[in-house]
Amino acid sequence: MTMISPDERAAMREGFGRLLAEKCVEADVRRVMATQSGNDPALWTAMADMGITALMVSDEHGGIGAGAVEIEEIMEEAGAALLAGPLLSSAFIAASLIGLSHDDDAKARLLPTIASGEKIVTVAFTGDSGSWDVPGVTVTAQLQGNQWILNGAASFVLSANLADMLLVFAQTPDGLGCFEVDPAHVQIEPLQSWDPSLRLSKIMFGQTQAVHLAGVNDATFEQTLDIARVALAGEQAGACRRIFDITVDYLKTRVQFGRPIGGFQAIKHMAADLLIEVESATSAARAAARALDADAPDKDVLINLAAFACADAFSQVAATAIQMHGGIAFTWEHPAHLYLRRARADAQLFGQSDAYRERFVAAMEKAA
Amino acid sequence: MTMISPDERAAMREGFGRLLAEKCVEADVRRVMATQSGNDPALWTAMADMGITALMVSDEHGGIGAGAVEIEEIMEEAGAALLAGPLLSSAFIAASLIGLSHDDDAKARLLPTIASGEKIVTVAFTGDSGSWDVPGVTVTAQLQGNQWILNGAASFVLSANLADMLLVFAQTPDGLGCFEVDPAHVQIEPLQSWDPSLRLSKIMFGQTQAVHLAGVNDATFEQTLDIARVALAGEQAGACRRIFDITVDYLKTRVQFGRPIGGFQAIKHMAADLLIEVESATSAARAAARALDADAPDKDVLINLAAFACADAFSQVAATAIQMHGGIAFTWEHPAHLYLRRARADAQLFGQSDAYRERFVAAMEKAA
Amino acid sequence: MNSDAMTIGDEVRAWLADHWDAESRRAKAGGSLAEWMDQVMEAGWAVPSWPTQWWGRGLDKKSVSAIVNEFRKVGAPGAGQDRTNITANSVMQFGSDTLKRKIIPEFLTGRAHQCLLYSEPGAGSDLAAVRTRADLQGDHYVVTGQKVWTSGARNADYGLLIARTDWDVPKHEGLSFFIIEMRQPGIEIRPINQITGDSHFNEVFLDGAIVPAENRVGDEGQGWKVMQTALAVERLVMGDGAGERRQGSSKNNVVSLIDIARETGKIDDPVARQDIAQAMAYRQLNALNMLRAKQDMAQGTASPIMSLGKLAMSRILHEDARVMTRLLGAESMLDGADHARAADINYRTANAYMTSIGGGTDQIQRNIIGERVLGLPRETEADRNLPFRESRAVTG
Amino acid sequence: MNSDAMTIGDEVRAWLADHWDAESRRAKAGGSLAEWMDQVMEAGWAVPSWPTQWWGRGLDKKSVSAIVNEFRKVGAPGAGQDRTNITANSVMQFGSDTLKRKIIPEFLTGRAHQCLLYSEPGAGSDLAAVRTRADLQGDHYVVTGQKVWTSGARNADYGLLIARTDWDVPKHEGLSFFIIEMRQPGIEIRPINQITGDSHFNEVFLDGAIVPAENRVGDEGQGWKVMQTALAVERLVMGDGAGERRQGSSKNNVVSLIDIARETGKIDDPVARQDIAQAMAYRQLNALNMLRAKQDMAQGTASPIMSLGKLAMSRILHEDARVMTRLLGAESMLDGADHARAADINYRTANAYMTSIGGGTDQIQRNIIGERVLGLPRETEADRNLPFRESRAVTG
Repeated sequence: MTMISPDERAAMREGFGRLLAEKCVEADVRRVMATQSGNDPALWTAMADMGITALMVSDEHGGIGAGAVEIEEIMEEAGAALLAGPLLSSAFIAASLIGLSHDDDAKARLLPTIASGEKIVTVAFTGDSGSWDVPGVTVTAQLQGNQWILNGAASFVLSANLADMLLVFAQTPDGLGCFEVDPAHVQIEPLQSWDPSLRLSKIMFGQTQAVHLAGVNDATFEQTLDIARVALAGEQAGACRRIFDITVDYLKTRVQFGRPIGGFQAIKHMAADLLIEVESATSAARAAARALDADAPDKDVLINLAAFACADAFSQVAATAIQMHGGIAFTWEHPAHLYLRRARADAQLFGQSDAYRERFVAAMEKAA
Repeated sequence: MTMISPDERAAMREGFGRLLAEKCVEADVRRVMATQSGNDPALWTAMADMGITALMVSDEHGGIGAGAVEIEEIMEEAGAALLAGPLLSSAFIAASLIGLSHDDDAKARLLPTIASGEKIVTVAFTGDSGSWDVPGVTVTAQLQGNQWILNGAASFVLSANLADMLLVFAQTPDGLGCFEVDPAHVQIEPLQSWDPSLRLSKIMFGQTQAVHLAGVNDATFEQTLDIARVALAGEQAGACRRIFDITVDYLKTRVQFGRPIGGFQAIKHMAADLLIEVESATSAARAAARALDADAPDKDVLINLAAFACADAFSQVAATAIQMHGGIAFTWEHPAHLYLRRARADAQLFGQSDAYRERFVAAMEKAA
Repeated sequence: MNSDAMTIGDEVRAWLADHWDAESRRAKAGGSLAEWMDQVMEAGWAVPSWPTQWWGRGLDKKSVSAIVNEFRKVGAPGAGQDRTNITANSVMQFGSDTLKRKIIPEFLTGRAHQCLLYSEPGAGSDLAAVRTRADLQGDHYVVTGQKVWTSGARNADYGLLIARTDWDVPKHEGLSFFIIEMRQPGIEIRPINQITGDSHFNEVFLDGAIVPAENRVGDEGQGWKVMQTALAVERLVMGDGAGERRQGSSKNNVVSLIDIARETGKIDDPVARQDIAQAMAYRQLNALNMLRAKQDMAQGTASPIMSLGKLAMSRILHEDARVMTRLLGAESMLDGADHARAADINYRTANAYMTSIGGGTDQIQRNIIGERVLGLPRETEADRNLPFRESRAVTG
Repeated sequence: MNSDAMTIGDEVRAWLADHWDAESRRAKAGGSLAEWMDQVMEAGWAVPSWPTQWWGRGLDKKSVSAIVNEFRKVGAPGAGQDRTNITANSVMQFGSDTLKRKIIPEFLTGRAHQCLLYSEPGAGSDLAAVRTRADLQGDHYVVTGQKVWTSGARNADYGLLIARTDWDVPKHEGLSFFIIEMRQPGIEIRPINQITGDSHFNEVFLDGAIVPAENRVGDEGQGWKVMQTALAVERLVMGDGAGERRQGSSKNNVVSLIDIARETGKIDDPVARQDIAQAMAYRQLNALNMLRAKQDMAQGTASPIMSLGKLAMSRILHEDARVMTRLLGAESMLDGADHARAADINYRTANAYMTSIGGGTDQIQRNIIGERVLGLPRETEADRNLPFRESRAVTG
């Protein structure tokens, strides 16, 4: 899939990192999270200009045709900066889903505008259970004459508030299918999120007209989620490393009892243990991305491993970072809690650690 | 049940502690664990003279008529000293089982000799699964004419090598029952144990003649095990505290980098965390004993809590003690590994922590 | 129970029968809570172990327990503050007679509210590094500096203040302890925005604030010792579940994990049940420890177990929040009034740091346990013996 | 791969084709392993990065990788010892020319075996506190003291010895490093009984043992630096799963938790599966970390990740043993040949301490990571600058 050389990849990542270092510093994150949209249009445009939004679109549809390896690395940078907005949901997940479909018409209509950043598309995967598996899909689709009609509800939908088009998984008489729905035709209820940089919605369907996206089934559902999981693992690995670095810097400068607190053995040992988590998260996310791109035999093992290892690492590092900072990180003005909030949201999106551990063992059993 | 005042209890405990401090020091433990019997006859006699073996026998049968509170405290001392031998299996468990039965003849025959330490009786609870629950009993009993006949096998039987009489739980046509078996009539296979102070056996029955112990059923099985669990919790709490104290003493005297290693924060913090485990184990074991004696409504909650909390505390403290000692505790001559061996055995006897946690939640559910 | 305690039990029961209506839980004489407290204080029940000339009765610990017990039975407040009232105890132990007469009745009757002016931006775990200065000018001190993590500052009449009166001695030796009036021009209070969304705490800016010399508690240079005594009382109170009551939330803090598991349909999930068991065990084991500590103390034995409570509570609160999050699953991403269960759990997640950081971090607490309970060697402190003026807290 | 490396790859392939039979995995010339190693050394493959006058070819790292790779492909031993042979490297870096000529060929050809005489009863984590003395008398040193945790002592021709040559300077400055002949009257070896039941390690008593002055590696007082260089190589090797190979057990050390769960009927227990997942994850994550570290190093970037390996391996081994015990249940109480599965797991339980204590405890390893990788301030060392004679290691 990948036509991008390691040097090009490194250059793109570096450029993206520079952009975020300019336009997505902590003050920007706080500014954007206070807006209703939860997105920074200027930054979005700059990202589109840089080709970031085009990564997961094939070149025949105006994109770059990159793979999981590239978006994982981009998401490491995004996570480090706590980037908000529809990069993951539209440019990476929705683009992947459309790419995986067999719907040439939808590809031609939607992919170029996703790649250019002009249009935002998002995917509704799960219902109120938030279980991100096939039984968790509670929207139903029925063909009435020539018209597909949706009923039920989808929840925990990312960036639906910004979407020009919704892609909705639904139970059809023949198994899972996916449908294009115009956001104007449904009721979108914003869900207040503990992570203020996140925009989640619940979407209610009532005899809603929808267009079938051809060639999407249960397998596509899992394939799309696998891409989402690898991208999210990248975000977790990157965010985990950044809050760790922030913490280590603080340990070198905060003086108590006549010396920097990083000199105290208890703190030093906590930091050493966290470094294992940080490095493991990075290794796991990247290995999963490589396995996904290569369709490797141990793909399921590595994706599920990354899913819980990165979620747990980010949660642990963000939580411990607050403890290591002490009182200052108990204030709203300090960034540590923003990482904790992101960590707790990311630990739920697309699945939970216990379930991933179960899937990991099942994948290992198959291999054994 | 208890006719013993707190002052008498304290005096008995103190006397027992003094005896062990004289006759059950580390050299004695090592000497006894190297013998085939795994018991110190002189110490056994001294314990009997002191009335320790008579604690769980009622006064009408020549005993003291104490309760769980007393034996829990005695077991704290026994655990601290790593006492080997049949105190738990014969004087506490077998005596309790006979006391719980409705078999006046067996009581009159067996209890006085158990109380005096003259005879050793042990109980066979479980089969090869080591699950210490009713389905885990794999010995079967059938009445042939007037004679009960046992078949099958029991395993993980304590001190069977020393027993004058075996009490064997078996599946009868009418549910669980218990039977007296003469050890001379069965095949007793010693099981080598990782804890060299422990004597475990597997017992094979083949058309073995047995005498029915009247008035024992499923409920008695659980009641007897509850006493065993509380006694074991006491052993764990006491042993856990002793190896912790040994470790803290070492931390004060072992000098590295120009100061006692207990001054290093990482070590100091490990010790502080372990102290919580040590104190919790003591509190849990004693609370379970009080609840058992009082037949309190939260008895099941507290016995199961003590069972896993004490097992986990002892395992964790013994394991960490080796790490905190460093190389010296990697030698056979250092006592730390003897505590680890006891901890790992105790964590299996009468049930495992995961199962106890499950039972604890079930008991809390009933209460809630 | 000895016969003395029996006698005092009888006496307090009789007194309560005369003065307190257990039915309506009010004073028979009517009036405000403070007026009831006046009666309690005058009768000597407020601080029974104190000398008779100082509102007390010179009684022993067992008698105090008996008194507290009788008050508790009938739901009457105010007895046994010699165990719990931090300010009154500090002043009683270290203050001048003038200060005692002026301050203690206000606090024993609950008429005065206090706040703690201890921590500073540069003095958190290292409390002795405070740089707020108190300079003696005639019969009063002039105080300048910044304090943080002060709860109840807006509502407080007095602040318990630790400030530096001597910069040329090692840091612990140059501190003095004061009771300063909060309502004065030199004091400005700014709320701190917490990660919980609350603002229970404040920054307090002191700029030429005045405190009379007679409001100094203990001698100049004795401030560290006075504060330590006050903190020890506070930490003892925190382990016993009080850490939760202090959180300033009106929510009922002991929520059953079993109820949450039932509501979220996870009650039969064996993996969740193991998590629930462990979290509930932490809580129960701490309760059993505290119970044992109280029994020890009732027998007159000082209990080292009490000092474990705050650290144990920290683990309990973090673990509860973790298990609750796990039970809630995706719902835990949500917040706000529409998602009350999630909002509660998110609040707990953030608020658990109040116990693991506030009032001495878990790390400081482990030092204290290691050194004071287990007798392990003290942490080496680089600046312990330096004149404060030359320490890194000042030189940076 | 650059063209240099290509060339060297071709050359080594050709050389191997001439000298090594890949089928039978033997030298074409026949003879002993040591005789094969002679050929490898003479051809310059043993230590390709060393100068040509010292058995090398003066090549860069990438070329060494290429050479090692070709040897590995055909299963030939002996190449690339400039990365792995601790003794040869130490002597090469710090030894006199005389010593190099005398010692290095013996080690590169595997003719000589070594043991490490570092730790002492009073110098474990604090290795610099060694009290074994080496006193210069004419052209040799006389060595007296006690070493512990020496593996392979009985089989060793030489010992790598750290001993004190100056007692009047701080502890790190008075040490010297020697290569001492083990087979001499002044050396007595006693096996240590380990908690595993094994005796891989020994105590070594030196009582007037002799070592020629020319066997000193580095100058007097440079011993600490020489030993650190040797230890760094050793720790790097340990993280990469080598910690297990070092355990001296012939058992296959990577046992599938899934297989054990199947055998014990726990494979469908959801709680056990969570435990299995976490233990397997620790192992896989460490493997992925080591893979990434090697990729970094292949690109010439020094990788801080390598230093995590030993600590991670400690967690893996303890967690494996814990989960295996849990899967085995009551059977884990048993031991001996009749209960091989239990015996294996019990052995692992005890032997895991070899990694968490041996070669630097987990605590020392965390110090190293905190200080050298993360750049946190060093531990304050009470006796670092004291003359050793006055330190607590001597005064007690």
